[in-house]
Amino acid sequence: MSDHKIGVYVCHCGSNINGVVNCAKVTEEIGKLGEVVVAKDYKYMCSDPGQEMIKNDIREKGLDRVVVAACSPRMHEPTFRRALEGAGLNGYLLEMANIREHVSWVTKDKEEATKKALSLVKGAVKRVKLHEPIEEREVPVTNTTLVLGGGISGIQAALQVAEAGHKVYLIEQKQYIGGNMAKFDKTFPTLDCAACILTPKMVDVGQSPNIELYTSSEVIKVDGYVGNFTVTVREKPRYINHDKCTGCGDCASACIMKNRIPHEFDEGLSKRSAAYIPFPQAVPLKAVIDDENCLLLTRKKCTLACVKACGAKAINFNQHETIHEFKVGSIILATGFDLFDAKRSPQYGYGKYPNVINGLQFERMTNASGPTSGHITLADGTEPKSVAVIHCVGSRDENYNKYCSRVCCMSSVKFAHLVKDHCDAEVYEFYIDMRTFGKGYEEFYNRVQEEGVHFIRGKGAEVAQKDGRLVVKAEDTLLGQYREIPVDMVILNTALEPRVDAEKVAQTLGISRSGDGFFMESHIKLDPVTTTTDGIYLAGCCQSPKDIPDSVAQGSAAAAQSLAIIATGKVKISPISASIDSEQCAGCQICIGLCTYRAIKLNEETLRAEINEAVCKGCGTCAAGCPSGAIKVSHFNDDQLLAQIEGVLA
Amino acid sequence: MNDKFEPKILGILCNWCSYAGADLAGTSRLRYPANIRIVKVMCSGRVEPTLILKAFQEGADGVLISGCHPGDCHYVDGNIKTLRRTPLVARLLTQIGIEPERFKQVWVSASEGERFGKIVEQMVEDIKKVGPYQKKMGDQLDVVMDEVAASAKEAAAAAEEKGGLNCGS
Amino acid sequence: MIAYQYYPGCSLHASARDYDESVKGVLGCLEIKLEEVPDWNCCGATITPSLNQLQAQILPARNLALAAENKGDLIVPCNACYMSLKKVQHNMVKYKEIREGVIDIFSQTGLSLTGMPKVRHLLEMIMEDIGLAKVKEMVTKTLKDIKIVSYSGCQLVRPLGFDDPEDPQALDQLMEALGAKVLPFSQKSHCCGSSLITTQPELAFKMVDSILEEARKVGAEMVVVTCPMCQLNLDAYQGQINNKFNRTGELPIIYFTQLMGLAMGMSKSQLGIQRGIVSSNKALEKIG
Amino acid sequence: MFEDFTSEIMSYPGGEKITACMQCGTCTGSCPTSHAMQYTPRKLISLIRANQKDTVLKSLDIWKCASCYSCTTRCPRGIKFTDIMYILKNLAWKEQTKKENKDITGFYSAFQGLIEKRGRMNETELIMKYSFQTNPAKLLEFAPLGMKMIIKGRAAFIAPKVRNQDQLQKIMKLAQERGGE
Repeated sequence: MSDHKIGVYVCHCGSNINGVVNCAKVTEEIGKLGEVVVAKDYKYMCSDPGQEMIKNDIREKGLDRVVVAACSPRMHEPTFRRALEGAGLNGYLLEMANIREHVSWVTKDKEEATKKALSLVKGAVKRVKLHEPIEEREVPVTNTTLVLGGGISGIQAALQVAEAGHKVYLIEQKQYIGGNMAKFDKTFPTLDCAACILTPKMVDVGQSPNIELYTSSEVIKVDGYVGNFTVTVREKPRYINHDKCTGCGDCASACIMKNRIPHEFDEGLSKRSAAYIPFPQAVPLKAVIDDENCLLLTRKKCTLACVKACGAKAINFNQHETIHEFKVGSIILATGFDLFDAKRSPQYGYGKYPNVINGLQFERMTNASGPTSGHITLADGTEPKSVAVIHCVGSRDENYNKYCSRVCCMSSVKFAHLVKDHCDAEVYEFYIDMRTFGKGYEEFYNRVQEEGVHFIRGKGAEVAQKDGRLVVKAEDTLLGQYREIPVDMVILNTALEPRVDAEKVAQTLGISRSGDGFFMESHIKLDPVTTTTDGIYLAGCCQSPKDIPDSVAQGSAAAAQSLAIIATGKVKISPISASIDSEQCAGCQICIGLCTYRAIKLNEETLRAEINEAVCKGCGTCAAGCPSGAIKVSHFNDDQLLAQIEGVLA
Repeated sequence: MNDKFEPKILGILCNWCSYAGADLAGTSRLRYPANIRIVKVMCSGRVEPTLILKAFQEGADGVLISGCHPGDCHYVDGNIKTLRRTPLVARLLTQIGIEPERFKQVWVSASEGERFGKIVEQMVEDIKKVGPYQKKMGDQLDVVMDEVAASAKEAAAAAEEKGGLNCGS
Repeated sequence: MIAYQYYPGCSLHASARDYDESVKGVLGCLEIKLEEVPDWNCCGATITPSLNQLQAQILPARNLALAAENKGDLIVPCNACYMSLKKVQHNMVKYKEIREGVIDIFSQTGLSLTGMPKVRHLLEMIMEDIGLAKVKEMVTKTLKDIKIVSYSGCQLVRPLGFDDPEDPQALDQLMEALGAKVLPFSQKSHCCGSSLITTQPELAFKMVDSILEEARKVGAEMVVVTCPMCQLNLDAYQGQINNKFNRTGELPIIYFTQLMGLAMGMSKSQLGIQRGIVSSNKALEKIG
Repeated sequence: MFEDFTSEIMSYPGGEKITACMQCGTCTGSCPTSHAMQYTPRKLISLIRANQKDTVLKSLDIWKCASCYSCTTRCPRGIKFTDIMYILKNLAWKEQTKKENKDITGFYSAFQGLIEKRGRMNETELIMKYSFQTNPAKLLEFAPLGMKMIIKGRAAFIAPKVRNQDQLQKIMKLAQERGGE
């Protein structure tokens, strides 16, 4: 075996590594190993001078293998691969030892950390000797994008990709787009009417020649990889012929179930028919028949008043669900949030006392096109004389969600303003901390304070009913006293939670979720838009609770990612794949059963298994199961792993 | 047991969930014992008995295998194949005299940095109780290793087969 | 015949004798055998934990040690005893120093904590093991919509209880199964004041009053309880409390087992119903 | 790192999470007796963290806890405040600051005395003992109720006790010696 020329580079990462690991000592020890011709430590290996140092050594000293001991390869492996390639060496002749995330940041004892770092580097040196050059595969990109979720983030992303001239498939689970924002009345801090700023965007989506909109639809399967996804979508029947429906609403007025079904769009504050138009500004402005309540669809018995009323003859009870398949280059996830169900905290009386409502119900109530035509009213139809707003219901609470939902302080302040504006009742805000961090937010808080709202620093602990009125029990912590404040209406400002089907969606798309249940980004600070799966991006509240400005910004950012892929026209995909040595293969076919991607087939002539490398994803499960050791996984073959194990345990 | 004994543990972690989980423990600056040495594979399904036996042969006192939670596997169900293989490997290790404390197979997601640290901590504690792994079979282990690995693979393959294809008989 | 071990607690041998009578009567009807833990001692209630944490573990733990390993779950009718016993088990698992402390002290007197039985409240056992279907089957004399509020109290549901700590459901469901009309009641798991009734009556009286006052307001004819301490505070002190707050209307405070017994056809005297300080006679007229 | 008293509380089972308090007042708002407290539960946590041990242990407020666990159940930061109240009472007992609130703590002495002696509680005897120890006039207050209980057959006159008193007394004594470390 010919001798290699290995260069080992130990990064201090400022004091991040060097503060715990004795980098100089690691370098010195490693330098003593055979075949290591250069061993250097440096303050920031990922900096330009750091990379230049590696490149120069490759050129001048003829290095043929490189080990970088630094941060996680998930962070800078591509950086150093590029450095190697810049000096004419194949990028896969690099091995990284993770001495930051796996050593210096998790170990207190300096000596132990140095020892551990040294063994990881030894493992890398042993492994890198057996590395082989691999060519990365480049594949062309499909220049279409799929956006999943039609709330404000999804709309923003879809419009931006479409405006750049590329095709977008916008998939929405509900019968209309607009998401939660469509239900809002005013938006903080400027008090723009939500519909006034959202409706034009919704109309643009409906009219854009580049956007194909699928409502009542969900993604059921995703195949492929960045640049070349195949997405399967199921579209539920609306029982309405879209081409014929004029959105006149005659079917809704005729329906026998009229005013009998709680209307989701009004958060249950109004009643609708089984055939209905979701709301007056809905896009698409088409009727829908709700198959859970339609008498014909549930009991097969109805006078079919809707069919008779429909002048356009648009109703079609023979519709079935449709399966669509789309080829797309990237996927933008913008599935939004669910509101915390306040019934999970029975102490607040939600669902028990009719005048205890949640924030979204209040939004509908104040909305001019809402169930009360914009009047704030109690269950008996009168105006409240005093209203309490309780912050942090289901947020910042170990019993439910540990995180801060971020938007509730501001929306609570907005609620207070709207109450003052609509009916001049007394308003009591029960808060733990006021978090008004955005542009113009503190100023808005200040303005509402001046409107005479009572801010009580103390979390509302309980809502009781006493002598026909509601009573909020809390400690006024600035006063240091227990207080019971009687009010007529209580608004519970509930947490923003991951959507109920977030787990399923994550599994379908093969992405991760963070501990709080929201979809996980690649890097919380520097890469908040991409997921760990290339070509799948995040926008809006599906990543974490956000206000409208942030949701819009992230929607644009995700669109930019999609457009970047389209602009380059091709993507590099992982070259890691398995191959079979037909000499050693016994034809037992065990590997065939192990491969989820059906990449392995039996060659009927030779009776040996063969792997289709284009389909293979490189997981290596087949190699682990092959009894004759005939399968080799590039970059993760037995020899390489065994050498690394030997090294790290030495 | 011996207070000074610091077990050496090899961790074989899948790239997508567990390695990222171990990274998260780092970025969150959580402290856990330095006894573990991590080797990355793309999927926990890649881990074959040879790698585990090699670790014991090279003086490891314990081996930890970690993949994505069932249902969350980046490769759909590679971890399910790991799960099917684990009892066999565990039995094999017991047969050659390696205590059950020394081999652990767990699931750690990319968001479970804290859990990863706790698992390592617990494993170190458990192994400290059983003491250092002396090559009980002495050099014999080295000799039989290849043989054992081959038979383990066969046994594992036989198990896969139950759910998979027939040998073509 | 299913067998359980039984820890009555001190009250059931004195101020809550009626509870004990009704428990035994009802379980007898249901063909359930109770075997009293031999030589049991007081659980320490909320008093011992206030004075000495280790003693607070020792008292319940001795009962667990005396209970047999394999004679069935340990059934406790009193909320406070239930919580004390359950909490010590919880602590023994969670805190090494407590576990070792108790084991060490016990080893000096020949006590051992090998097989600790599962601690369950009587209501929990009836709901889970017997079930509402069986209860309904046993009803021979329905409660005919007698209006009640169910009052679970604190320590049945908090902090280690088996039902929702804010809005418990079990007692409501059981009472409905007997044919009672269960009224909405927000004080279900509010506190009766427990021993504060002796040491700081001004505090406890207010607590009891707010429970009784809401019960009266919603139109209850009786308050159903699961705990001897709650019963004592709501029943025995009711006269004094009503005087103090100028309330009219007496509310009988009845154990859930007493109503079960009545519905199952047992007589009032068998169930100790005459022992209530506030008489139940009027409220029970409907069912004769 | 933390003030002495905070560290001391944290060292007892149930006191571990006291530093997580964000002073939201949910405990006070949920407490049925906080309306009568000078130092509400939230304030007690503040006082502990400000190392004001003497103020806390002498306070009558720690004896107002009814052990209803509402604060513990609702605390958004997982603080077991009922357990902390028990810890504070234990310390007050040990450090004799209980004397400040003799009228109340006398009940605890009486109860504990009976248990240590006989292993079981007798309410009649407890009330008598408490009254004699604190203020015999109390007996008059309890008398009418006592009579009713006797009539209804709800008072036990023969003091109940465990059979193996030696064992019980021994373990209680051992526990006290260690608990008082």
